[in-house]
Amino acid sequence: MAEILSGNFPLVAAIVLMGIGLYILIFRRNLIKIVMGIAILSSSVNLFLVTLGYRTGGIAPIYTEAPEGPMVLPVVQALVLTNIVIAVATSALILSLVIRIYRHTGSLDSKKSRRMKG
Amino acid sequence: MSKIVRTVANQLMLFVLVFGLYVIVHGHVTPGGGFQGGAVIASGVVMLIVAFGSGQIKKSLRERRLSVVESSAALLFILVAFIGIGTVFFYNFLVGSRIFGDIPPTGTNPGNIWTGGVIPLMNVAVGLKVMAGLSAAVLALALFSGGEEIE
Amino acid sequence: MRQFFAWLFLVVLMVFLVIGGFKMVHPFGEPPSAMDQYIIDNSQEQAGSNNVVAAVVFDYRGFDTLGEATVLFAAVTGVMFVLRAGGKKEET
Amino acid sequence: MTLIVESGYEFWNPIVWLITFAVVMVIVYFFRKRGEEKYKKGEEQAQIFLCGEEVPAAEQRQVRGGNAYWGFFETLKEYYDGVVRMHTGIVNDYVVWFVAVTAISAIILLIVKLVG
Amino acid sequence: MATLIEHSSILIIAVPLLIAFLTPLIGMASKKARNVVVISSLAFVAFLVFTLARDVILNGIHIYTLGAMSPSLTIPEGIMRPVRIILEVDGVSVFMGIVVAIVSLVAVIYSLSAMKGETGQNKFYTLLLLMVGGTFGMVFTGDLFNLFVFLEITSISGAALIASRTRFADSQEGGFKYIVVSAVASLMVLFAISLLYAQYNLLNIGALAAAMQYTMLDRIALVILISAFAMKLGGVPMHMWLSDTYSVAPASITVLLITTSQASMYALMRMCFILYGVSLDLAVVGWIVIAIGILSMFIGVTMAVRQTDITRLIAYNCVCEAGFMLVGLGVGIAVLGDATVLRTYGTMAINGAIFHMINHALFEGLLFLVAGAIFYRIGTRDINQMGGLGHTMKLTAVFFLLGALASSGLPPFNGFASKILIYESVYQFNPILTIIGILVSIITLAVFVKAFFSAFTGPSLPKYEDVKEVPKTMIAAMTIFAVIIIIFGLFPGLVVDWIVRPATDALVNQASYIDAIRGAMP
Repeated sequence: MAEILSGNFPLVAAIVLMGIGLYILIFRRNLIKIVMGIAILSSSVNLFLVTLGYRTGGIAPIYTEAPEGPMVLPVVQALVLTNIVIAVATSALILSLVIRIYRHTGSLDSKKSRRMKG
Repeated sequence: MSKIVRTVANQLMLFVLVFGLYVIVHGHVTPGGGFQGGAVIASGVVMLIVAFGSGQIKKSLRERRLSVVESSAALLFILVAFIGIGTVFFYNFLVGSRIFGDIPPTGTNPGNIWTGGVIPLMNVAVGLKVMAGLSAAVLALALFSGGEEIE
Repeated sequence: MRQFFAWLFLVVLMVFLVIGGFKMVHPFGEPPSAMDQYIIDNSQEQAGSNNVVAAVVFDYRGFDTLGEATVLFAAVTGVMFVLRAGGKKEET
Repeated sequence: MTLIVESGYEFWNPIVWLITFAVVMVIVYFFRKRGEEKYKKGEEQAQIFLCGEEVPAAEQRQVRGGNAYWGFFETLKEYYDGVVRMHTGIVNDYVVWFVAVTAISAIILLIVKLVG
Repeated sequence: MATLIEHSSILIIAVPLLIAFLTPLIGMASKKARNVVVISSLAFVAFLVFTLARDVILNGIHIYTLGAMSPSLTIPEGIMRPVRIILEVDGVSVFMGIVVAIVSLVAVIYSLSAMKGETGQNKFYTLLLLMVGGTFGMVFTGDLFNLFVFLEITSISGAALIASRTRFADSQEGGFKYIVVSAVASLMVLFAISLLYAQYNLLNIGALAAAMQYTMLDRIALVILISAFAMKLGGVPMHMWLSDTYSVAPASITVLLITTSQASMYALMRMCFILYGVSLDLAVVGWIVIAIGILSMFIGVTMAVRQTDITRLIAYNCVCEAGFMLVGLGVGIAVLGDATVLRTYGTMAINGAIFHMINHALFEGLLFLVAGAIFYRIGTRDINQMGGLGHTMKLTAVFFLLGALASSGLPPFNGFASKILIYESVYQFNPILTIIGILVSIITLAVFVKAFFSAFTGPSLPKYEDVKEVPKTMIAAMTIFAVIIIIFGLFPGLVVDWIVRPATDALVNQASYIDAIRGAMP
C-alpha cells in the first residue's frame, strides 16, 4: 500500500487544478467564467513548474545574505514569471473582448454568442 | 467612495510608489524585479481608480500619455539588448565596466547595488513598462465600462 | 450525450496526467539539475547578479523576457485597440 | 533539367503542358474561324428571348449562390445533418474536441506501448 | 555583409519588434512617416530573410546564441548542455521565413488603403508588426519555451486584430474564440514542455532530441504537443475556431493568420521530425496525423460547399488544404524509420507537403484578399447578395479565378505542382488516400465555381452599378500574389530545388540539427 501511495503528491495537486480549469472551460457557459478557467489552467501550469524545481530543504536562489542550504532551481521560476505576465495579458485582452461582446449582444452566455455556426 | 477612503488611498499611494521603486531598483540584489515592482505600482493606480473613480483619475493620468511611456520603456529595453549586438544580442556588456559593473564575491554576501551590468537598466525599463501598461489597461477597461470610449 | 463524452474524455486525460505526474516524474525535491546548477554556480560571476532568478530572467533567458514584455505590450495595445471609439471614419 | 518536378515515377513540366495547350487552342481557333459569321452585336439578336414575355429585372434574373448544388445537399442530407450539428459554434465545445483528440491519441499510444 | 549575415537571424525577429515599439510614437507625429517606416522595415526584414536563406541553403544550419560571448558558443565551458537561448535556423525555418516575409509585406501594402477609413491605425500597425515578429520568432527559435512565448505573442496580437472591426458583433466573437482556443492550446504546450523539462532539465530542442528516451511521460507530452499544434493549425475536429475567425478578420489580417497557422504546422513538424525523430512510434503517430489530415480534407471541403459567406467558404477551404499538408507529413512520419522507403517516396511526400505550404499561403491569401476587396466595395460577405461584380471589378475577378484554379489544383498553376507530388507519393503508401485527395480536389473546384459564378457573373445588379475597382495599393498587393502564383506554377522545379528540397533535407536529418548544437563543444 505504501508502495502505491508513494509518489509525487504536489504534482497531483497541480494536475487536479488543471482538471478544474478544463472542467470550467468545458461545462461553464458564462464568458467571465471561461476567463477564470483559463486563469486557473495557467495557474496550474505555473504550480506544476514551480513544484518541479523544488529541492528538499532548498532556499530561494538569491545570494544576498542567504542562509545555508541548496538553492531551488532558478530557471523554472523565470519561466513561471514569464507565464504569469502572459496570463495577465491574456486575461486583460479577453476581458475587453467580453465587454465588447456584452455591449453587442447584452448577454454573457456562450450559447447566445454564436452568430457564426455551421 | 467616501472621503475617508479617498484620503487614505491618497496617503497610501506614496508608500506604494516608494515600495514599488525599491522593488524595481533592487531587483538584482533582493527578491523582486521590474515586473513585480511595476505590478505593485500599477496596483496602487488601481487603488486610486477604485477610490476616486475612473473619471477623476482620467484628468491627471491620460492613457495616451501612459502608452507613450510604455512604448518608450519598451524601446529602452530593446535598445539595451540591441547595444549588446557588438558581440551578441542580449550580451551583458556592462559586467566588469564602470557602470553597474562590480562583480559580487562568489557565495553568500551582503549585496551590492552597483552590480548586475545591464540587469538594473532592464529592470527599470521593464518596471516602467509594466507600470504604464497595466495602469493603461485597467484604466481603459474602467473607462469603457463606465460608458466612455477610448480615443 | 455531449455531457457524457465530455466527462469521459476529461477523466481519461486526467487519469493519464495524474499517473504521469504521480509516478513518472522524478521524486519530489530531487530534480535533475545540470543546467540549473550551472546557472546557480555561475550567475554571480557571469551576470554579476546576486539574484539568480534576475540573472536568468534578464541574462541567460533575456530573449524570453523580451517576448514577455512584447506580450504585455501587445495585450495593452490590444485592449485599447478593441475598446477604441468609433468604427469607421468618413473617407477623406 | 530543373524546370521539371519529378516525383520519382512521373514528371510534371508546365512548359510542355503550356505548349500543348497553345497548340490545342490554335486548333480550336481554326475550327472556330470556319464557323458562320452572322452574329451581330448590339442588335435584337443579342437580347434575351423568353417566349415573347417581358424579361424580368436583373435582380430576379440572377441565380443566387445559396441555391447552387441543391441536389448535392439533398442527397447527402444525413451526412450534412450530422456534420452541421458538430459545428455548434460554442467555444466550450471547441475545448471538448481538443480534450477528446488528446485523450484518444493518448489511449492509442498506450495501447501500442502495451502491445508492442 | 558577413556581420550582417551573422546577426541576421536575430535582426529578423528584433527589427519588427523594435519598429512595433516605435510605431505609436511615430504615428503621433505623422501618418505618412509611419507607413513609410513600417513598409521599409518589413522590406528590410524580407531582404535579410533572403540573404539568410541563401546562406543557410549554401552553408548549412545557422546558429545564434543569445547573450553569449560569441554567436556560435552554444555550450559554455564546464557543462555539456546549452544554457542560453539559441536560435537555430535550418532549411525549414528559412522556408517558413520566406513565406512570412512575402505575406507580411503584401498584407501591409494591402492594408494601406483597406484600413484607411478605420480609427486606431497606429495600434493596428503596431499589432501587425508584433504578429509578424512573433511568427518569425516561432519559426527561428531553437528553444521550446521561447517557442511558447512567441506563440502567445502571435495569438494575443492576432486576437486583437481579428476584433478590429469593433462595430460588428461577430468580429468580437471571433476574436474571443481565437484567444480562448489559443490560450488553451498554448498552455497545454507549456505543460508538455514542463513534462520534458522535468525529465531532462533541458529546454533546447536539439539537446532534448539528443537526450530523448521516449518514456511514457514523453509520449504524453508528444500527444499534447500534437493535438495542441493541430488545434492551432486548424485540423479537424478542432477546426471550428478557424472558420469563425478567418471569416470576420480584415483580409490583410486573415492572410497573416494563415501564416501563423503555417507556423503552427512548422512547430508540429519540428516536434515530430526533430524533437522526437526516429524514436517515436512512427507508424502510429504518422497514422494519427494522416487521420487528422484526411478528416480535415473531407469535412473541410464538404462544409465549404454549403457556405454562403464568401470568407467563411474560403476559410473552410483552408482547412481542406491544411489536410493535404498533414497527409503528406503523416506519410513522411510513417516511413521516417525506413531509409529506402524514405528515399523512394517519403521525401517526396514531405516535399509535396512543404511545397504546398507556400502555395497554400499564396493562393488562399490571394482569395482572402479578393474577398476583402469585395467586402471593401459592397460591404457584405453574403454571396446571395452578390452578383454581376465582374462587370465592374474585372481585375479582381481575374485574381479570384487565378486563386481558385490554383487552389483546386488545376494545371498549370502552383497548386497542381504540389498536389501531384503529394498524390503520387501517397499513392505508393496507400492508394485510398490519393483517391480521397483527388475527390476532394474536385469538390474544391465545385466550391469555387459556386463562389465565382454567384459573385462575379450574372447580370449586373442595379444596386452595384456604381461599384468601382478597388484602390491601386490593394490591386498591387493582389498582383504580387498573382505573379508569384504564376511564376511558381510555371517553374515548380526551380522552387522545389532551391527552397523546398533543403527544407525536406533539414527535416529528415535529425542528426545534423543535434550536431549543430554540439558544434562548438570543447
